[in-house]
Amino acid sequence: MAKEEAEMLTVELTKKWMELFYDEIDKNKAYLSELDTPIGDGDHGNNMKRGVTGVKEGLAKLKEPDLKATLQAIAMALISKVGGASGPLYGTAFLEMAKKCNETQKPEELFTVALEGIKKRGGAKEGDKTMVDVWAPIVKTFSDGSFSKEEIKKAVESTKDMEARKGRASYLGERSIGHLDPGAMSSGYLFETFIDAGGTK
Amino acid sequence: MAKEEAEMLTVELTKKWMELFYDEIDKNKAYLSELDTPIGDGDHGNNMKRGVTGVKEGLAKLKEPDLKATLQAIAMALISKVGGASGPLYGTAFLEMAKKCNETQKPEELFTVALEGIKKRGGAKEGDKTMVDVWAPIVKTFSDGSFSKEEIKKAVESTKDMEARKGRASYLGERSIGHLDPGAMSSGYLFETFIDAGGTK
Amino acid sequence: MKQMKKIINSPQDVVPEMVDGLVRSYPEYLERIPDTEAVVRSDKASMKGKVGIVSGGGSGHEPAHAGFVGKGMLSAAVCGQVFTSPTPDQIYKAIQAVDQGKGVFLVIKNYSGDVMNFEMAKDMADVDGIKVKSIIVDDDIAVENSLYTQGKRGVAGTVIMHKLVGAAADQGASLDELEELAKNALPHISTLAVALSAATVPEVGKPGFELADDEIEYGVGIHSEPGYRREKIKTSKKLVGELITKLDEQQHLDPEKQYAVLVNGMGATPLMEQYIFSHDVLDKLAEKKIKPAFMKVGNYMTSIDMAGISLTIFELTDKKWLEYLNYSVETVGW
Amino acid sequence: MKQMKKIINSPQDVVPEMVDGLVRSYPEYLERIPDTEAVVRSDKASMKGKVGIVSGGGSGHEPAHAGFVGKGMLSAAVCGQVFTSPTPDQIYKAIQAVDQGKGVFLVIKNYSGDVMNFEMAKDMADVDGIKVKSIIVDDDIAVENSLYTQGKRGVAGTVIMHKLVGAAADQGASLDELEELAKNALPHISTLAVALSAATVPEVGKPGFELADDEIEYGVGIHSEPGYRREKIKTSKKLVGELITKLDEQQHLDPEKQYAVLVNGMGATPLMEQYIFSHDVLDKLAEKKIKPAFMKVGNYMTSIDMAGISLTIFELTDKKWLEYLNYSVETVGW
Ligand SMILES: Nc1ncnc2c1ncn2[C@@H]1O[C@H](COP(=O)(O)OP(=O)(O)O)[C@@H](O)[C@H]1O
Ligand SMILES: Nc1ncnc2c1ncn2[C@@H]1O[C@H](COP(=O)(O)OP(=O)(O)O)[C@@H](O)[C@H]1O
Ligand SMILES: [Mg+2]
Ligand SMILES: [Mg+2]
Ligand SMILES: [Mg+2]
Ligand SMILES: [Mg+2]
Repeated sequence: MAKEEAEMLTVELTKKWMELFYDEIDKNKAYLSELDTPIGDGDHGNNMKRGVTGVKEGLAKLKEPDLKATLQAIAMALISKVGGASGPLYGTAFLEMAKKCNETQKPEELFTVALEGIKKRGGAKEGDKTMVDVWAPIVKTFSDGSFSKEEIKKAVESTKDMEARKGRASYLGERSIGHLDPGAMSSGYLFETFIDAGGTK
Repeated sequence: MAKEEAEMLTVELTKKWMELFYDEIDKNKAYLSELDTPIGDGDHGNNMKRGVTGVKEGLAKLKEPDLKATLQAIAMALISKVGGASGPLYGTAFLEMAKKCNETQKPEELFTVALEGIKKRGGAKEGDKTMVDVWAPIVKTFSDGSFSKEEIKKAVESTKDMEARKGRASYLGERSIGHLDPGAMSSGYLFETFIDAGGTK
Repeated sequence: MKQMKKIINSPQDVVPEMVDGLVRSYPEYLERIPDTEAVVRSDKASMKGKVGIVSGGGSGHEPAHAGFVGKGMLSAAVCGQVFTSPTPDQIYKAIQAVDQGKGVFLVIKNYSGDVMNFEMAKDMADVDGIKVKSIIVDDDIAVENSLYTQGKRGVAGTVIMHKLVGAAADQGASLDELEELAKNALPHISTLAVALSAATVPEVGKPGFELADDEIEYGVGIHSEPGYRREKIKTSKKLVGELITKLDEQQHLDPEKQYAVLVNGMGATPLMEQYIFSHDVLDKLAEKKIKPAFMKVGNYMTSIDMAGISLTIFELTDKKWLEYLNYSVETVGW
Repeated sequence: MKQMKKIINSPQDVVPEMVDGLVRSYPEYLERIPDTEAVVRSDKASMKGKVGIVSGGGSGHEPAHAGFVGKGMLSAAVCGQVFTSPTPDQIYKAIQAVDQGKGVFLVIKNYSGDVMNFEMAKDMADVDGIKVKSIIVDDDIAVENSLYTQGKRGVAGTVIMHKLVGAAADQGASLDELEELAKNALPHISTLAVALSAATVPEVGKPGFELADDEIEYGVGIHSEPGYRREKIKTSKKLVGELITKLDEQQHLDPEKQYAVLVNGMGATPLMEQYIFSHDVLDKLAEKKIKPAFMKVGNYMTSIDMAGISLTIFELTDKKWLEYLNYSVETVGW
């Protein structure tokens, strides 16, 4: 596990990141919906695809934006295109980052406020089998420098054995055990593409 | 083909006839509905079964009836229980017989007025692929004394190659060719059980 | 062949239980005529001094016909066995129950069974001295008209007829006026359907016909009577295109004229699909520079659990007719 | 697995085409809010000086929610993607479109997505100075309530809530009064469903779950969320027995109390079956010496083409509530 320091967030990095995120979601749309079928309503891939398409269009419209405008555009696209549970959560995450980014561009600090936003918006805690179970451990990896694809995969995998207590999967109770959480998976893609975009030195 | 003269219609003969008709319909309920499926709506067996059940109940309620009351009870039961196209037709047939039976008890004369009633009620002519294609030739057999099960079967069979011009089967046009008409079949049972009940010497 | 899967008790009890459920769920509108499967308005005052309107037919077309009983529409409806005309004695009782001395008008769908049973009921009422007139609705253009056959079938357009004569009767029209209204309107009402699956009559237990998973049939009747063509399933736009082309041949759609449109679900077709279909109908009519003066979308004349849809176009050659369509009613189904 | 067979064009266009079809079919009631999939009353005068009522959610529940927009009921409804909550910007536009300075009341079904998106819209309206209050409907007793989970789902009882707050708002109730009304009524509304088949989301193309030809499932949600038990199909009487037993455990049905009953078809269940089911509901309640003070049967909160039915029982502890239920409305769906 490579111990690497994270890059500061810039407009270029963010744009590259969103391009790669688009590709990853596009590639895995069916898989995300499949994950959402046994424990949800089978639309997470479609929802996210609408979202990243909106992000692409939103960013294309911006002329020489600063980081705040960039993050805000991402947030608004996600909020207005995704719908469902994941839309407000991803949207809030980027909105919180936009609010904070004039103060700091350190990924760990921005992801920390994003995670707080997600928790506040959705009320989920760690262990509830949601995207929080990827965001929370990953944010922690920044402090000990263990942020990496391995850690991301581990976090995503960890949702498999959990019993859902938030979102649609919670209606299944115990029967939700044994399935990966789709929102955890898409959050995994988000962090992986951050790495691929050069988010670590 | 035995040349036999028909018995006069009596209360006893009529009752016996209706008992046998009940049994025949009961036994062939599914078959009649099956015949009604390719060229109708698949309910002729059910319709007739409701009818003969009503006839049985209606006759059981009569105390020492005369022939007119007997035929009238049969007519009312058929009219009020069968529904569909066959109900008014069979009902009218027996109603016309009831009207005429104080004047004559000769089967050929009673069946003649019955046939006229059916034709008037339904507007069908011979060759339209309906029960008329059994009633019309059978009524004729009385004059030359050829009334028999063979003639009944022949009449029923004759509907197979006809193209329907009345009733639901008419919506099929040419596609109705090749199927027996269900109302012709049940009329065949009516005449056959008349023979079995002793309607011929 | 798929097994029948229905929320019922015994197939034989479908009609009495259904009528009972309907009437007891809506006592403010409906009452059962004793010893019958016929339903009459509970608001008797609304019938005072007016011509009674009676319709009915086989069951399986819910909300037709009993769901259209109420102030401003039908006075009574007679429910036959599933897909089987009601019997004359029941129709006769309904006629008696609604007659106010002004006569009774019957709305009959053009099937041999219905026509004969209603006619026998009319004969019975004649003996009583009740004046009875009637219209035989035959709006389904899937079937060729001909003097030598039963002719066209009565389908969703029947509900339009209920609405017209119901509104006129409520406004005090006489029996003769109702007959004239019905006769005038009838040739302007045309309907055509497309089926995605057939209905399953509970006592039969299997669908009236089989369509492949990717097949549809144009021109199917409301008792699974065969249509005029089978095809691979098409987009809603193309289905609409076919139906409107045929309806246009019949009606000669004209931007100078006014039209009412009824989009009718066959029982198992969700409103989602009906609204999409309506969107395409409106687009297609707009191409012809026609904007309906009246439109309604929903389940009105169903075929039990058939998946499919019918389109009725009614040319409003008399401006009273639009008023009648918009006239307020108190019914379960309109 | 059966292939999808639907009257649609492209699965992606289902929602915009459906909303367009609905609005253009009923211009007398409905208008589209520009650049949205949200629908608002066309009779603007009916909203004057009154608190606005906005609801909505994923599409696929037609006539909910847009079909309940009209005088006396909703002011606007926001239509999300199929089975997907609408987005906050659209909800926010609906709030803006109906606000008359008296505030806006939101009726939200209890799903994480709906709750979050409506809350974000509320935040946006706050910034504008529009007063917004809301109720989160959670009437589906199939799911155990718990502080530690999302809790119960919002299903057909939501339509009852629309009716109550819609009528009260039309009679001039303030935002606070509406909130109180909604809060008081909510715990008295309980719903339970039984499914015979699952819904097919057009973009997914296959049913949300599979039931054998002779299997039913109790407690299924309106997005094919799993229920609490699968069984061989039973008679309507027995299905009703199971649902009423569970509802009784929740509500403690009492002959001294008044009840409203909503029997709701899930989309592909014909009225024939719904009326039979209602007959059995009324029989079962009669055994408990209960006769509903209000009853309604039909498709109100559907699940696309799901075959199934839900039963809602609403205890009328306040006599105003019955008045609200009977209050006259001008909508497509009620
Ligand atoms: N309250 C919540 N807090 C955090 N994440 C949540 C919450 N509810 C749902 N999620 C996430 O959202 C994902 C589902 O998103 P999606 O399928 O797009 O929305 P919906 O459930 O409305 O269909 C879940 O897998 C889960 O990770
Ligand atoms: N106009 C008519 N004249 C004579 N017989 C007719 C006529 N219409 C229908 N029938 C007879 O009725 C039979 C169908 O009866 P049935 O299935 O009970 O009624 P329905 O067609 O209403 O379902 C046909 O097979 C035919 O013999
Ligand atoms: Mg989902
Ligand atoms: Mg038949
Ligand atoms: Mg029949
Ligand atoms: Mg969803």
